[in-house]
Amino acid sequence: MTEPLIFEISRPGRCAASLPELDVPEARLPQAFLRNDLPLPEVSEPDLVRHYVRLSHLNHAVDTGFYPLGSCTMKYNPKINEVISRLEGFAAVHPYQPAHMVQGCLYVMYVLQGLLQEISGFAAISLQPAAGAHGEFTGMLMVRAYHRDRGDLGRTKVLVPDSAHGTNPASTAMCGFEVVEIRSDARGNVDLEDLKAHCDEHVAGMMLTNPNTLGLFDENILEIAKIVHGCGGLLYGDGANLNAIVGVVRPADLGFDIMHFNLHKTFSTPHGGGGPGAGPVGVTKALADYLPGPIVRVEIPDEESLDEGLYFYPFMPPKSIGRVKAFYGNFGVLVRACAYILHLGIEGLRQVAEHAVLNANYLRVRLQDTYPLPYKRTCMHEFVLSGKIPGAEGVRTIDIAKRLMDFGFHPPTIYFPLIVPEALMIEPTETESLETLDAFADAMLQIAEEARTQPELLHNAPHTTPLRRLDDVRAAREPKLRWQP
Amino acid sequence: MTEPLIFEISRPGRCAASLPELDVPEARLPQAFLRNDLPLPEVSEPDLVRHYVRLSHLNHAVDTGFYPLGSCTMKYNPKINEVISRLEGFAAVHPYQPAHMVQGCLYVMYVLQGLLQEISGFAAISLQPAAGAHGEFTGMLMVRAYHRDRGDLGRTKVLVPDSAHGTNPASTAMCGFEVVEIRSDARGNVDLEDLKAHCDEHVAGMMLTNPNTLGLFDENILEIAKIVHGCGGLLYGDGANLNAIVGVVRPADLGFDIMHFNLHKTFSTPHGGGGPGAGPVGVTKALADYLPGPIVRVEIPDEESLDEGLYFYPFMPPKSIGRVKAFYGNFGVLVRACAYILHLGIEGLRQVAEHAVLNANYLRVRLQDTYPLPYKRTCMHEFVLSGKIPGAEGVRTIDIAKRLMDFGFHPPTIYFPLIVPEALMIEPTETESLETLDAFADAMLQIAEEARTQPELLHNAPHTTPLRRLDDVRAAREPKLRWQP
Amino acid sequence: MPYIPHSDADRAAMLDAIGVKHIKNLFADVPAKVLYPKFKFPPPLDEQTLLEHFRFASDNNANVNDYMCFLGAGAYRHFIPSVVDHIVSRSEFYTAYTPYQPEISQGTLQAIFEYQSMICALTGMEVANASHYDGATAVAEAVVMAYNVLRKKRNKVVMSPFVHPEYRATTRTYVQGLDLEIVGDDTRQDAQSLLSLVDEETACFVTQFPNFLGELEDFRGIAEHVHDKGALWVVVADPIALGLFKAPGDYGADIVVGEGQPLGNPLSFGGPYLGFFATREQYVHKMAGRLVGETVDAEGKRGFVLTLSAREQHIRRERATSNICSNEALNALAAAVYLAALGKCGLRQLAEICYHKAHYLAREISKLRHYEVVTTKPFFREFVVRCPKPVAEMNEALLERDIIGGYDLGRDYPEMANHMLVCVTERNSRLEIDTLVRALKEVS
Amino acid sequence: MPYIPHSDADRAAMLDAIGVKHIKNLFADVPAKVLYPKFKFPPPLDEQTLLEHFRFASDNNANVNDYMCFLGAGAYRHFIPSVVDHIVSRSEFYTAYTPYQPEISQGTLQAIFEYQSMICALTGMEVANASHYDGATAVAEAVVMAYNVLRKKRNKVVMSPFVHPEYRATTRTYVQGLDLEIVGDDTRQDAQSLLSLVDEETACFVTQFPNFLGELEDFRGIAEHVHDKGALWVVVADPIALGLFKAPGDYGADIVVGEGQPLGNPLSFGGPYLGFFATREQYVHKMAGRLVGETVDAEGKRGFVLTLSAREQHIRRERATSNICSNEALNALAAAVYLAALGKCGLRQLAEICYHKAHYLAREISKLRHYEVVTTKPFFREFVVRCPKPVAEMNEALLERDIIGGYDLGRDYPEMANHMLVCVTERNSRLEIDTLVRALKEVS
Ligand SMILES: Cc1ncc(COP(=O)(O)O)c(C=O)c1O
Ligand SMILES: Cc1ncc(COP(=O)(O)O)c(C=O)c1O
Repeated sequence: MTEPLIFEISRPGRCAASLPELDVPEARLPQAFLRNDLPLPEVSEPDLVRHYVRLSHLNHAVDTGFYPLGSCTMKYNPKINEVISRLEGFAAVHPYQPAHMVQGCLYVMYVLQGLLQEISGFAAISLQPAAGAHGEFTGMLMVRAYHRDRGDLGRTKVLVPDSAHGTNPASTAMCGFEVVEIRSDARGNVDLEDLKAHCDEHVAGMMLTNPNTLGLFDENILEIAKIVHGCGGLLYGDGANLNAIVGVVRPADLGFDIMHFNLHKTFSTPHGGGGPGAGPVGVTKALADYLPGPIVRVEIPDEESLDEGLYFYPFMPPKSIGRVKAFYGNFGVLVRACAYILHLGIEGLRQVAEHAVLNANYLRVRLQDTYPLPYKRTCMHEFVLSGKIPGAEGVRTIDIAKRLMDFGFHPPTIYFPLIVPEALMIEPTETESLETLDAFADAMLQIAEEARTQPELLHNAPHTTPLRRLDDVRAAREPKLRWQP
Repeated sequence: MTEPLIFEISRPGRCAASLPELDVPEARLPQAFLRNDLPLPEVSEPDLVRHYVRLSHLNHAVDTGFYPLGSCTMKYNPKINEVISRLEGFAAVHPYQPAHMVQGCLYVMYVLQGLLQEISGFAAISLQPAAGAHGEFTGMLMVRAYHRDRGDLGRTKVLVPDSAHGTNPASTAMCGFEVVEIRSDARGNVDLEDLKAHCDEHVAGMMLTNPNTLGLFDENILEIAKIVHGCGGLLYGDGANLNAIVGVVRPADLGFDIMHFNLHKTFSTPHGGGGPGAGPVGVTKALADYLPGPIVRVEIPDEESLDEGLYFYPFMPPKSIGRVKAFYGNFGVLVRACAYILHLGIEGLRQVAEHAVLNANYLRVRLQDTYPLPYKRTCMHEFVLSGKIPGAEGVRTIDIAKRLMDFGFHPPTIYFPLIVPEALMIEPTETESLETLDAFADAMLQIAEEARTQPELLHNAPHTTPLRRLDDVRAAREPKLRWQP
Repeated sequence: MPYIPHSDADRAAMLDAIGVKHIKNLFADVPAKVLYPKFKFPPPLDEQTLLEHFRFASDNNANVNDYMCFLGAGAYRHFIPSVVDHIVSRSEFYTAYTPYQPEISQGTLQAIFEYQSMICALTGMEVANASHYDGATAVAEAVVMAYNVLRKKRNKVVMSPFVHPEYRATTRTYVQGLDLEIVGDDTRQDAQSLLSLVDEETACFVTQFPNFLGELEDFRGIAEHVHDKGALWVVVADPIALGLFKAPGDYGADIVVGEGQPLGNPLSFGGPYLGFFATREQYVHKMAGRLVGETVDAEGKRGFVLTLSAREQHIRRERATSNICSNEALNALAAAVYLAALGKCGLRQLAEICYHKAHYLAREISKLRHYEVVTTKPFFREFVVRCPKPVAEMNEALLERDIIGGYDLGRDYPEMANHMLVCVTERNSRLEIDTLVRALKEVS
Repeated sequence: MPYIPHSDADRAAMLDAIGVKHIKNLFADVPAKVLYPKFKFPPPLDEQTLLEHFRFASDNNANVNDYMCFLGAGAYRHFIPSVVDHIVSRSEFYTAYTPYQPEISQGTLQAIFEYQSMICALTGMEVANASHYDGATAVAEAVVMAYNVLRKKRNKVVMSPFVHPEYRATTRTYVQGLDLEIVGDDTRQDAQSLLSLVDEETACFVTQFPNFLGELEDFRGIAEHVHDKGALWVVVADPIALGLFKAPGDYGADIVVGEGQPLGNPLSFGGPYLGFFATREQYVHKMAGRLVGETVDAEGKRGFVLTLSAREQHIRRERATSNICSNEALNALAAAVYLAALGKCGLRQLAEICYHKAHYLAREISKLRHYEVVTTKPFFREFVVRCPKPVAEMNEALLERDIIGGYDLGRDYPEMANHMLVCVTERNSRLEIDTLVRALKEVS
């Protein structure tokens, strides 16, 4: 099952679009600027549609099967949110229309800011960042601005645990900070001694994910905050794992000064094969003035003009780090997340976290006797196993992952976090049923058995997918990055 | 690749819908009427969506591959028509709203009536019938009403060629007529001698498909009309094959008195896995008063009130046979067809017919030396081969059909028309490219070769489909027509 | 033409292969004098202009979502969960044909099998087809089926006057060519009193639940009497009501039909809708329409096929049980997704919400001067109100207040001038209901 | 909760297996004093009420389809062929993650590979990634890349003042932590005269095509000069314009970036859009973002994988070329479908239509008293008009005539008070254009 490239089904003269007639006189074209050649494909509409429909069939997706990809929160994406975001009154609005013409959009942003504040306990929110990493970058620039604003120019280091997601050090570096790695301890928490050893007047702050990428809630979180704050640093929270604690605990109450939300994880906006997402940033009061704008504010009419209603308007915080992208943010993503939150309410969100954690622990218990579990604790919304199955030494995590495809499952995240050898990071999410979890666990157990008895079945996996195992090395060694005739 | 039944994934207490809170006081329920048990499935929204998405993957469809199903006109269904029919101003309109509130719907119907009149040459159109067969039934009731109205009560017979589609005799019989079968001649036309022999004062009319189900244009059409009219009968046209001649010739000019259109064929409204369709009926002036209503008429304002614009209103013809269904007709289908016609224009429609005929003849020429072609003539939009491949006596048409699936093609219509033994009825439609036709022809030629050399490959086909060949006999012998726990 | 892929070179190569010079030569069999006539036709519209054109037309309709709507009478405004359109918009479903080739049509086939099962569950019957054009034609075909079951020997049909007027009209159209007489138009009758018309000449007795006036008629004893006379009992049922009330099968009905629109299909100005049709196993060979049955494939795996097609036109031709071919499959799919989405608890809950809201409105109206709620029997989501003025006049006044009023019963029942059939669903908030009551007060 | 499938029995069985009594026990690691705080939150909304709520909010926006709209300035109202949403609404695409597991992600991977190829074709470059958050961040990352390519040794960026003001602002934000200075804000400069600022300290020279004022600046000789100085040349390009005009690659650009929104993505109040990014093969290892490459599977069949990921954060961490992880894949898919739908001829035709319409309007406006078309260079679909009043005032007056006027250049360029940037696309019919001209006359 493979599909030719769109260029390969191209034939001269075909076109899938029907354009309007020109209804004005022609103007002279500036000859010197004209291009001669535009090697785009030429296909008819029927062939175009078939091409993409067939391609779609080659994808695994949440809507086709279980997708326990750790750290990604591949939960079900409600269809009503797709309907809402496509309402013409949202989809056909230009970002430069004056505020009085876009009160509906500004209302949605204002409401979402408020909901995220309440969920997180932060004092202010900017909805601008377009993804989690973008939020991190935004947050770390604020850390930078905060210290500089206070004349505190010597803070050049940012502490990042060894379990951190790659975006954390990368975002930190993009802000000109030096990344200092902090060890994890035997329980998977931040090693407090190592932390203390690195905390000094050069520390701008620390980036921390809690629950962390091992799926563990750092038991010393309040202590960590105290230590970081104690040396004058700020505590940044990577909110990628908020699905574990939404409605259960407020990140600001844990001592975080800044945090980004991944709306495409916790609040179920679809991942789209890699985006778009949205990574709003929340901050404490002390940092609110540094947020990137525009932020939406409301004017509440005074007694006399009450019938005019509320008036929403965009606002740039006084010491803002500036804008981090054009326009307002990924509005189409924001509106979906806002709908999701209003649909569920806080009680529903609490159930989300509770069932995400319930599902993960259930799977953990079903698998931990077969696959090594490096940190033997109650997990949060995900947990990390090792693929080093006792008695199956020749088998690697990649083989287990590929074999899972034959059972119709998307593999877990693999080889991350880096501190677990041969890591298998499993996040079932709350939208999966007990039957699905059991089927997955059964498959994992069967695969462990196969690993011991018929390892070649795993080495050669997958067997039933549209393509067999792909050659990554060749792709990197002889890069072919575009079609050429 | 099979999917459990929705009942099998049901678990007590699950529900995919979130209903509004009751915001009024409860009333007393009439106990005697209440049911105790409602054995519907109980599933969550994520599981519901996955179930149907997975089921969808088990279908062949126009959007996944070539579908040369003769007599069905499986052409590409433009996506813009789906958008248009879903506009809230069409989808959320109640049929009993007063005419002044639904001028947009009535406008669309009025325009479509006019377009179909112009395309067909008929004087009047009713858009009520919901499918082709429904149109036939409607038309034959009009034949009945017409004769009765003239006091001509002895006309009890309707002539139907032996090549006719099954709905023709069935519709005729439902109107209380006796069906008289007319032979086809050696060129695939109506046998004029046989026709003349049956034409007398008992003949209410004749049902004729032209091009007929052999894909041949009856060369004697004008003569046939003369003969039928000569004995006082009416000539009914089954418009299922209009795709061959739309924009090229007007059926009314051929002598038809009545004809139905299959909007879901010629005018590309999607087949939906078996419906909905729409089967509007066109008639000559003499029959217009018998049409089922409501029909849309327009009031053109007089000079003084010109600024009020046109006013569209529903109308019941004076001698109408009555309504053939509730409300106006399959409006959602009508609006798609209207959009299709306005999109293409008459020039585009002519190209539709010409390319449908071009494609069919090209395939005919590529296949006629390998598969017996019983009627060796230029065909119209489709043609009929026989599956009796010389030198492959053990192979039947069903085997060829099943084997085609392994090549990714939907088989042609098989075993119809009845007058061709082991018929293979191939209708490529105009939306298919030369490459696709060639790939199909290549597959057919390869299959013919396999039929001679490895017939078991055909007998056991298909091999690559979600399921292997299904046991029809068992289904009919031990009918299991619903799920039971 | 975005839908025709042929380049000039393609065309030339193909004509060459065929051995003709011009495409026009392929039409040589068509009498020359009628070939290529002149058409009067508007110029073609590009996609953008086309959309704008229809957007403009659709904006010329008042859509019910912009109003408070209390209109039902056979087409109901229920909320359609977003999953329904998500599924029926999948082109593997909507661009497929009737599943004649089961190996590559299991999606449609299994979905229909599930639909049949759910309709059986809802109606309390043993077999259900998929599908009829709408509720009206389903009733008509039920009558024809009863006539056929009784070997065309019984020529009388007793049909309640409170079967939907358009269903009654459609049935009368359908039987024009048959030797059948329809009686029972006297509106002073209810189901019980009409029963006396059922005799040994009667093919079937047809009643509606809830009837066109929204009432739940008392069905006790009907089956016994009808069967005593050797006739069949046809019940026209509302599928949402069946979420709450006893199934017609429980009362002994022989055929249960109805309009499936309320199950996840948009109002769409009256169509496409779907007629559902269920009966007892013993009559399955007399049934019209498509049936999907379970079977196995060559490897013993469960699968589904169209079955018992010896009833149908493509096999039986003039002796078929019906001429139906294309039906309303996609609407049936929508109904199945809807029923699966609401499920056992959801459908019941929905029906109760409609019931309570309708009764709340009835209570409030009954407190108004100049209005009378004339419905005295139990009712579901519709009831009848006598108004102080003609209903058309009432409705124009309500419209000024953004309210789409109820159905004018005087259209069909002359003795019911000034009687409005009011419908309440889950879409009507209490605020809307209270607004209607206030408006009625003002209008009176 | 329709999205959580657990029944009470499921929960009990699972807790039992885990060995805890209550779900709350699973949160024992969380400090008790912050667990389960009280939230102030609105009550949950059912699906129907939710939709009504947002429908109401969206109706509180004036959507451009209800107006004659002449606003562009970086977000363009082009018609989106219906196939685009048909494809991106397929949940196999939109509910998938980044295609880390290629064997079950060929749909996304091949679509991205095709997207990369089309962006290369459009820009005249050799490699393209998929994708950046938007045009602004693509520019910023291009600047950072140039800085990195030149080993962080060059600290000056010369950026045209007529690069989109928000792109310039975003770039300034992005380089806050880097040792980079951005120069070139003098609006009296054009691309050619700015060139003189490019020297041996310069990392890159950034120009826009067409520039923010809609003009086609003369690019001849730029590459030579920039490369002479050892710097890179970054061009910010409009993808629709590239359907008609020479590709930046033809002029010798090193990096071509831009906003991909005009390619099949709705205005959506400014996002999600996508930044496209293309460069020369020699710089591929310095590029940010996802790259899909061709390879083969174990049986030798062609397939596609994410490749060269040693550039990315998940491998390289603090030494990565960028921190980008989630990007705008679905928007890139929309862009690919759009480009494939229009194709070679369609995109050119579209660009010409925009060009001719914009010039028609410019000609008509230039005939008006009180207005001056100040654009003198060749332009594409936007041009600058000096108005007799402040643009905000003009626009309020136009709005009364159902016209959304152009962009107020005074917002960004103080010396351009009363200057309006007017945009014309294929969505503006001649009737609309003539209406605008008449309105301008009335308003002056
Ligand atoms: C723990 C963690 N942090 C940060 C990110 C980056 O988020 P995004 O992909 O939205 O940029 C991810 C994404 O997978 C993550 O898992
Ligand atoms: C020749 C012919 N006549 C009539 C019909 C019946 O049309 P419908 O299925 O719309 O009822 C068909 C359908 O296949 C047909 O092919």
